[in-house]
Amino acid sequence: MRLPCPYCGQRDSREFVYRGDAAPTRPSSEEGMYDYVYLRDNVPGPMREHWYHAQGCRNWITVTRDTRTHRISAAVLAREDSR
Amino acid sequence: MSRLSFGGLIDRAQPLNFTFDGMKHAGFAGDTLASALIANGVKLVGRSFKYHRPRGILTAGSEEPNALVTLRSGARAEPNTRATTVQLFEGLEAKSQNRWPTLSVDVMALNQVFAPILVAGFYYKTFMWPAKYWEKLYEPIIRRAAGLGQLSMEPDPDSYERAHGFCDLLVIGAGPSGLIAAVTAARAGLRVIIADGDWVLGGRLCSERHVINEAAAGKWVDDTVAELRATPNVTLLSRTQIFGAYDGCEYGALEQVSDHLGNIPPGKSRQRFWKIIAGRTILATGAIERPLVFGGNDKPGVMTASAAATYVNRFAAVPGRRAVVFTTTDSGWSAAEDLMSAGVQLAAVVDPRTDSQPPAAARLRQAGIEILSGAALTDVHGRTVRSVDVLLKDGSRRRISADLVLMSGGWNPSIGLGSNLGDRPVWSDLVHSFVLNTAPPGMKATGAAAGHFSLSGSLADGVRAAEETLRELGRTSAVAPAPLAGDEPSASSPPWYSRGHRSKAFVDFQNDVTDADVSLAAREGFVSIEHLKRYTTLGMATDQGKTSQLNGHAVLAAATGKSIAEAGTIMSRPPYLPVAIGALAGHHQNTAFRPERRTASHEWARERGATFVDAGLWKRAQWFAHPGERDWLQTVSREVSMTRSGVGICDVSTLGKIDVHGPDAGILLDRLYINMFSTLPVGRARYGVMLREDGFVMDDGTTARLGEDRFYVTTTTLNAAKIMQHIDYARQVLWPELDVQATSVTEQWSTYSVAGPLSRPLLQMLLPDLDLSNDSFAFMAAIELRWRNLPARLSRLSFSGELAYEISVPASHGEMLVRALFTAGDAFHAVPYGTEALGVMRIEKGHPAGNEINGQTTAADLAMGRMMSKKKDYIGRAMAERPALSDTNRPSLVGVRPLGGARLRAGAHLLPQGRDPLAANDQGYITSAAYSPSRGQWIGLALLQGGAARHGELVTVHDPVRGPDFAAEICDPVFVDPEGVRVRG
Amino acid sequence: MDSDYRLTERPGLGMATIMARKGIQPAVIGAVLGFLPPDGPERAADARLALIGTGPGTWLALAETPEADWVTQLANKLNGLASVSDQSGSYVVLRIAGSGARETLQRGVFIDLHPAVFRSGSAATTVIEHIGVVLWQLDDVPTFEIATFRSFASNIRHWFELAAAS
Amino acid sequence: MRFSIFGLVANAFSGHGRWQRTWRDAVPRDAYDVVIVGGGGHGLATAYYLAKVHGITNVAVIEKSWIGGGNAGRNTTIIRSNYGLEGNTAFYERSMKLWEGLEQDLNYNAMVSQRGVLNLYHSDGQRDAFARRGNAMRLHGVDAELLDTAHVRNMAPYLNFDNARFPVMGGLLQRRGGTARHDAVVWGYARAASDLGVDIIQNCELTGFMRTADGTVVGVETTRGSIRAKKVGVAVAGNSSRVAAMAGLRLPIESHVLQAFVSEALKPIIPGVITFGAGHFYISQSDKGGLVFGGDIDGYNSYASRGNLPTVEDVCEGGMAIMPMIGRARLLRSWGGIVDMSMDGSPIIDRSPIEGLYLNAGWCYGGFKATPASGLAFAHLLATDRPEETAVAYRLDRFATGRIIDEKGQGAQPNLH
Repeated sequence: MRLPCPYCGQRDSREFVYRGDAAPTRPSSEEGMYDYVYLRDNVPGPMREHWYHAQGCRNWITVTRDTRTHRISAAVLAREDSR
Repeated sequence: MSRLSFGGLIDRAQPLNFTFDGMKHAGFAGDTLASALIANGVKLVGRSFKYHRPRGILTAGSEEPNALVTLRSGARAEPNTRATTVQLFEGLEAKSQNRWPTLSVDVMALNQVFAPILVAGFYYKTFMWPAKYWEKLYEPIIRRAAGLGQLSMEPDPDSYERAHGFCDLLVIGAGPSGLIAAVTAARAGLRVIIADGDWVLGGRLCSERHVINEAAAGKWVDDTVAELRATPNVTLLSRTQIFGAYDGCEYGALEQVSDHLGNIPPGKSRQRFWKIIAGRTILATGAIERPLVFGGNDKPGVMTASAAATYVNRFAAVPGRRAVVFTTTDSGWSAAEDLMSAGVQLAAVVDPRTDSQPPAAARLRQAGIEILSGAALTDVHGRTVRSVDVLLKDGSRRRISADLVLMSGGWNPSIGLGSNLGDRPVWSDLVHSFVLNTAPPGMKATGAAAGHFSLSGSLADGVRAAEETLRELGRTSAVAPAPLAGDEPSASSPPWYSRGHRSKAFVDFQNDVTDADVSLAAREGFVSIEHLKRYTTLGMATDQGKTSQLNGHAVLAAATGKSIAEAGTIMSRPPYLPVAIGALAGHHQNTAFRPERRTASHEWARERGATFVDAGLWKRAQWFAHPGERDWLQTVSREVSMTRSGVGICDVSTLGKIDVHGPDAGILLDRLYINMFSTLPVGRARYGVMLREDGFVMDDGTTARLGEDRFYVTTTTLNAAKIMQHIDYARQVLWPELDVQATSVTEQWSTYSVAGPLSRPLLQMLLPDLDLSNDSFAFMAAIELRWRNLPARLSRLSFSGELAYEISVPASHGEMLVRALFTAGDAFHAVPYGTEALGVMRIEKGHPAGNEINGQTTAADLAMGRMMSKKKDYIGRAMAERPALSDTNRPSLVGVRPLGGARLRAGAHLLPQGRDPLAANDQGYITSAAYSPSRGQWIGLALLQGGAARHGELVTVHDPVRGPDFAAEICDPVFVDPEGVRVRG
Repeated sequence: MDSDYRLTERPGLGMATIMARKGIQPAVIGAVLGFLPPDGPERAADARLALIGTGPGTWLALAETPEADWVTQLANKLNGLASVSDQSGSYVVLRIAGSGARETLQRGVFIDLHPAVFRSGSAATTVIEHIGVVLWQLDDVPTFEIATFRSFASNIRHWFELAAAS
Repeated sequence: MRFSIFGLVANAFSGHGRWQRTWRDAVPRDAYDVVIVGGGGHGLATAYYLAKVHGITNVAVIEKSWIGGGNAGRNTTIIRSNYGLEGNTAFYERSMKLWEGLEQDLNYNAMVSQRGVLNLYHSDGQRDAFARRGNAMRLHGVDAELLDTAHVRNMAPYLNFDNARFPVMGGLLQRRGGTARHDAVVWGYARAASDLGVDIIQNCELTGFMRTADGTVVGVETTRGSIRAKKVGVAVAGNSSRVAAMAGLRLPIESHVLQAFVSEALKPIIPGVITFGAGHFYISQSDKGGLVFGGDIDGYNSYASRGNLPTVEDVCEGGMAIMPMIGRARLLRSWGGIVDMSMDGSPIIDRSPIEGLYLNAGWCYGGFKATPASGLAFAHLLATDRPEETAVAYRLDRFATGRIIDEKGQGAQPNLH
C-alpha cells in the first residue's frame, strides 16, 4: 500500500506508523476522556486517520482512506487538518 | 515418444545431460524438464497426494498438478518443482516425490485399496477412539503419507535480492495480446514494464502454429521483442512472474535470476523479488485449458490437448504414438492436427458435441481419421494409457487402443491476479468460464484473459487495451492497427463431464478429489463452494485449482441442480504461483535479519574484550571479562565493586535523546510529564515520568534545560523512537498552536557515564578549566561546554547512586572520548562496566527500569505517585484516577532478599508463607534480580500486593519453572545508600 | 545490471537540523542565510552551506568546511526564526557516483528514481532495507549522496557490497 | 447418524449414498428463545452449549454467508492456554480442557493435536517475562516448562542457533498446546447443535435489531425477515463494531486485518508450534504437510480480508531468520481475516448496556483457541445472565474502571496488542 505524504509524495506504507481514527479529539477536561481513549466508531468506509511518517519527514498525517477498499482520497499534514 | 528431427524452439546443437531418479537422460537447450522427459519416453513422473496413484505430465505450463519433482540435491534441493516450467540445464538432477521405495513401486499406493473408505472428509468421521491414539498413532500415519516433497533441512545456501519498479503501464504476460499492448504503449512514450514467467516470449505463439502478417508468427514475436528491447522506456522482464496484486497499484513479482543455471556464480542471487508500482496494468495472462472429467483421466499418457500441441510444436517432443483426442472445443481439433503433422497416429477424435464442428473436422475426416461425434470417452485402461472406452452416440461402448489421450474441455481465462483485491469474477455464457467483471484500480484484462480466444481477436483486443490506457493517461498518439493473423476456430462448449465412467474420475488431480467426492460433499450439505473446497480440498493443491476449480464447481452445480453461475467461484489470493520464502525475505537472513546498531565505543569495547548484548537493534557491551575470571558473575561483581569504590565508565549513548526547542517547549513538557519542567532552571536537569493517555507509565528519563527555550530530553533505549513519535504527536496534532520544535539527537551524542567516588578527579583531568566542586556543579547540574574544541555536554546524573557524571561529545568523536577517559582513568584504576553492572547498581538503588516500566504499572505502583503534579493537566492524568489504577491493593514496588544464599530470579512469583501454590494465593512477582556485591547476596525488586506496608514480612518465592520454593524477606527497594549521601557527595 | 559506480565516504562535514519556528516561512530564513531554503524535498545550496528539505519547515544543513562553532553561529543567526540542533556526529554521508548509481540505489529505495522524476536537486528521506536514509542528487553524472545514521553505517556499507556482488 | 469407523466402512459398501446432511439447513422461524448472530466457531459453540448444558434448544444461529466463513476458517489453528494474567489464564485453560474432550463430546474428529507450543526467547528480559508467565500458568494448574538453549536445540535442531541476529536462548513450552482442524471445529459444533435442535440459518444477514419503546432488543431484522428473540447474542468478531452500531453502541474495538500463509505440502518437519520471539513469526505444519505461518497484523484499520506486502516480507524475513532451511519452501497461499482488536488485547463476554443484547467480541487474533470456552461462557451468560466463573474478567466496563487485562502492556493502541 502507498500513502501520499503531503511533503514526501507517494511512499510505501512500511515507512509509516499507524495510530488510528483521527476523529476523536482530546478533551480538555476529564469529561469525555474515557470515550476519547477507548471508544471508536471503527468505520467501514472512508475514515480520517493518523499516520506518522516515521521513516520520512516525521510528520503526522491525516489520511482519508476507505477501510473496505484501502482507496485513499486525501492526505494532509495533521497540524493543518481543520477539524 | 521421441524427438522430431525438425521444428521447435530447441537448440539441437546444444545437448544437455540430466538425470531423473538417477537415470541418465539427454535433452537440448530450450527444453523444459518435462519436454526432455517426454522426448526420452518417460511417462511416469510422480505420485498423487492421497492415493499415491502414478502420474505423468498433464500440462505444459505453470498450472501443472502432477509432474512435481525435487530439483537439485543437498541444501539446494527444491521440492515440489513443476517439471513443466524448469528450463533444462547441464547436469540437472531431478527426483520423483511422494513414493517409497521407488516411483514405480510405491507401498503407499496401497491407499488405493482403501479408497472406498478414504472418501472426502473420512477423517472427520473416525479416529476418535481411543482418544489418546490420535497423536500417537493415527495422525503420524496421516502426516507421513501426506506432504509431497522433502525439504533438505539445511540452510538455504543461496542469496536473494530485491528490486523496485515504477511504470506508467505494467503488462503482465508476453503473449500476443501482451506484446502488442506493450509495443503500442511504448511507441506512444509510456514507461512500460512487461513481465512474463517464461524465458521465451510469445506465449501461445511458441506453442501453436500461426501466421501473422503472412509469415510464421515467430517472426512477428522476434520483431516485436526486438523493438521492445531497443526502446529505452521499456523494461522487459522474462523469467519474471507477477504473483500478486496489492493495494495502491502495487504488484509483487519474482524474477528467476539464476534458476536456469547449473551453478550459480558466487555472489549472484538466485531470485529477485520485485515490487512494482504501476499507473495502469494490462492483464494479458492468457487462458488455461480445462481437463475433462472421465474415468482414469489422471493416468500417465493423458494430457491436455494444448500441452500435447506445445510439446510437439515448441519442443519437437512427441508424447505418444497413437492418440485419442477427446475434445469439447475447437482448439482440441487444432491440437489433433498438430499431432498428426508430427507423425502421431490419431486413433479417433471424440467430441460429445453434435451441433457444430470446426473446419479441422473436415480436414481430419478427409485424412481418414475416425471422428466420433456425440460420443464421450468414459474410461482409460492400463497403468499408463493402453486403451480407452468410448461411449458412442448410440449408447454402445467401444474400446480403442492408444497410448496417449488428449483432452480439451474449454479455456479458463487466467484472471487470478484480477481478483486479488476482492473483485469477484462473473460467469460468462459467451466463453463458458469466469471473467473479470470489475478489476482492481488501473487494471484491465486483454486477449485470452478477457475471453478473446482467437489470435486475431486477441491481437485486436491488445491494441484496444493499449489505446484505452493511452486515452486514460491523456496521450493522443495515433495507434497502429493490429497485425493480420490467420484466424482460427475458438468455439467451446460449457464445462462438461462424463457420467458414464466406471473408474475414478478426477477433478483435482494432485489432491485426488474425484467427481464422487464432490457429489458426496453435496449430499452432506457442503454446497457452498467454499465449504466444498474445505471439505474435499478441491483446489487447495500446489496448482491452487488452476486445472480443477471450475470442473469441481461444474460437478457441484450438477449435483445440486444449480448453474455454475449461481454456484459462483472462489476469489484468487496471492501468490498466483508459489514463491520461495527465501525470495520474499531478501537478504534479511542470519545476522543480516535486522540492522545492527553500534555505538561509537564498539570497536574500543571489542578490543577490551567486551561481551555484547542486544538492546533493541543496538549492540551494547554487557561486561568486560578479565582473563582468569570464573564466570560473568565474577566479572560483573568486580565491575560493580570497583565502580562503587573507585570509578567506572559505561557507554550510555543508546538512550534516546531529543532536543525540544522553542518558546513553548516548557509548556509542552509540562503536558507530557507528570511533573513540572517549565520551572526547571537553566543549567539543571530533572528526572521525569511520562504516562500514556490511559494512565499507565510510558517512559522515564532526565531532561536538562540548556537554555531558556532549549530542553534536552532523554528516554530509555528501547522507547526512543516511540517517545519521539509521541512528542511529535503532542506538538503536531494535540497542540499545534504551541511554538515548539523537536528533533532526535540520539545519534548525535556519544554519552559516557563516569560513576564512583573518584569520578570527579578523573573528569577534572579531562576538563581542567571547569570547577566540578559540589558548590558550582551540584547534583543535577547540566551544562554545555567544549572539550578539545568540540561541542560537549556535561551533567551530574546518577543511575548507580554514586557520585556520577554523564559526558557527551558528537558521536563522530565518541571513540576519542572513551579512549581519553581511560587514559585519564589509568591513574584511578577506572574500570569499564557494561549493561549488567549498570543493571545491578540500579537494582541496588531501587530505580525502576524496563522490567518495572512494562506498560502494566502506574506511577504509584513504582513509588512515584508523589511526582504526579496536581497543579496542571498532563497526558494520562485523568485515566490514572480510575478506580482500579488508584486501588491501594495494587501490586507496588518493594525490595526482596532471600533468607540464606538462595538465588533470586526475575519472573518468580510471591506467595504468602505457608499457603498452597494456587492462583488465589499469587500476590506478585519479582521484576528484577541481581547479585549485589555491595550486600553480598542476591537481591530483587518486586511488585507485591500491599507493597510498602509489608516491609519485613516473609514470603515464599515460587518459581516452579526453574526450581523449588524458598523464603525471602520483603524490604525497602533501596539496598545501597538509602539516604542518598553518595550521589550528592 | 549496470553496477558501474563509485562509493566514497564524505567525512568532516558539518551537519545540523534546522526547524523553523511556528509561522516562520522559508523565505524569512532565506533572507538571513542568503539563499532560499527549498520548500519541499529538494536541495539548495550556496558555496558554504547546503540545505536538504527533510520535512515542512525542516532542513538538514550541510557545511563543507565547518568552523568549530558553526552550529552556534548558525543558531545565533537564526535566533527567533528557527531551532538548530547539531547533527555533525549523527550521520555518515556516502557519495555514489557513476552510470550504475541510479540502478543500484533503486534496488534499495522504494521511490521512483527515474531521471524524469528524481533529478539533480531532488531529495528524499526514505529507507533502504530497514535503514533510514536521506538521499539527494547532486548532478547528472549522476552523483547521489546519502546520509545515514552513524550507528547503522556498517549495515549500509554491507548492503552496497551485496548490491555490487549481484 | 453416529460417526465411527464401522459406519464409514458400512457406507463404503453402499457407495456412500446414505450420508446425511452434516447439519440441517434451517429456514428461519418467527421467534426463538435465543438468536445468535454469527455462524462462526464461537456462535455455533454457544448454541451447542446452550442446548447441551442449559437445555435451551429453541435457538437460531444466523449467518450472513456460509458457516465458518469468517475467522473460524481463516486462522492458523493454534490452541494453547499459555496466558499469564489473572482473568486470562483460567479461561484459556478451561478452553484447553474442552478441546481435550471435544471430539468425543461432538462425535466429530476435529483433529485436536497436542504436539506442543514453543515460544522462543532471545534475551534475559524475555526469559524472565516467560518465567513470570510460566509460573502464573503453573499456579493455575496449566503445564509450562522453561527450556534452555540446549533443550530447545534438542527439540528443534533446525532452528538458527549459530548464525542468528538474535540467538535463541531458550523457550517457554506448553506441551498440551497444539493445533486443531479449524473447519472441522465449525462443522462439528454445527452438526452437534443441529442434532440438539438448534436452527442454523445460512445466507441470513443481520440488518438491524427489533427494539421496544424503552430500547430493549427483542429480535433481529435480517435479509430473510424479522426474527423475534428473548435474547440476542452477537458473536461476529471482526464486525462487532458494525453490528453494535446497529444498536447505537460504540465499542473499545478496532477492526484490523491479520494475514496468514501456507506453504506447499512437505513431508513432516515441524511437529508442534514454534513462535520466534525476536521477530514477527510463528509456524506449525498441518497434517496435509503445509507449513502454516504468520506474524503481526498489518496494523491499520481494515474491513478488507486481504493484507499487503510489507507484512508478507516481515513474516518471511522472520521465518528465514529463525529457520534458514525454509528458504526453498514456497509460499503457496495467503489470506487475511478481519479481527476485533480490543483496546487491551483481551476479549469481551458481557451483557451490553442494552437490555436483551449480549456481546461476545474483541478476540483480537486469538479467538480460535478460545472457541469452546467462549461458547461455554457465552451460553452461560445468555442462559443465566451471570458470567461464567472463568470469564468474569471479560467485562465491557473494565475500560472505564481500569480493570484492563493487558498482556502486552501496550495500552489503548489496538494495533500493538
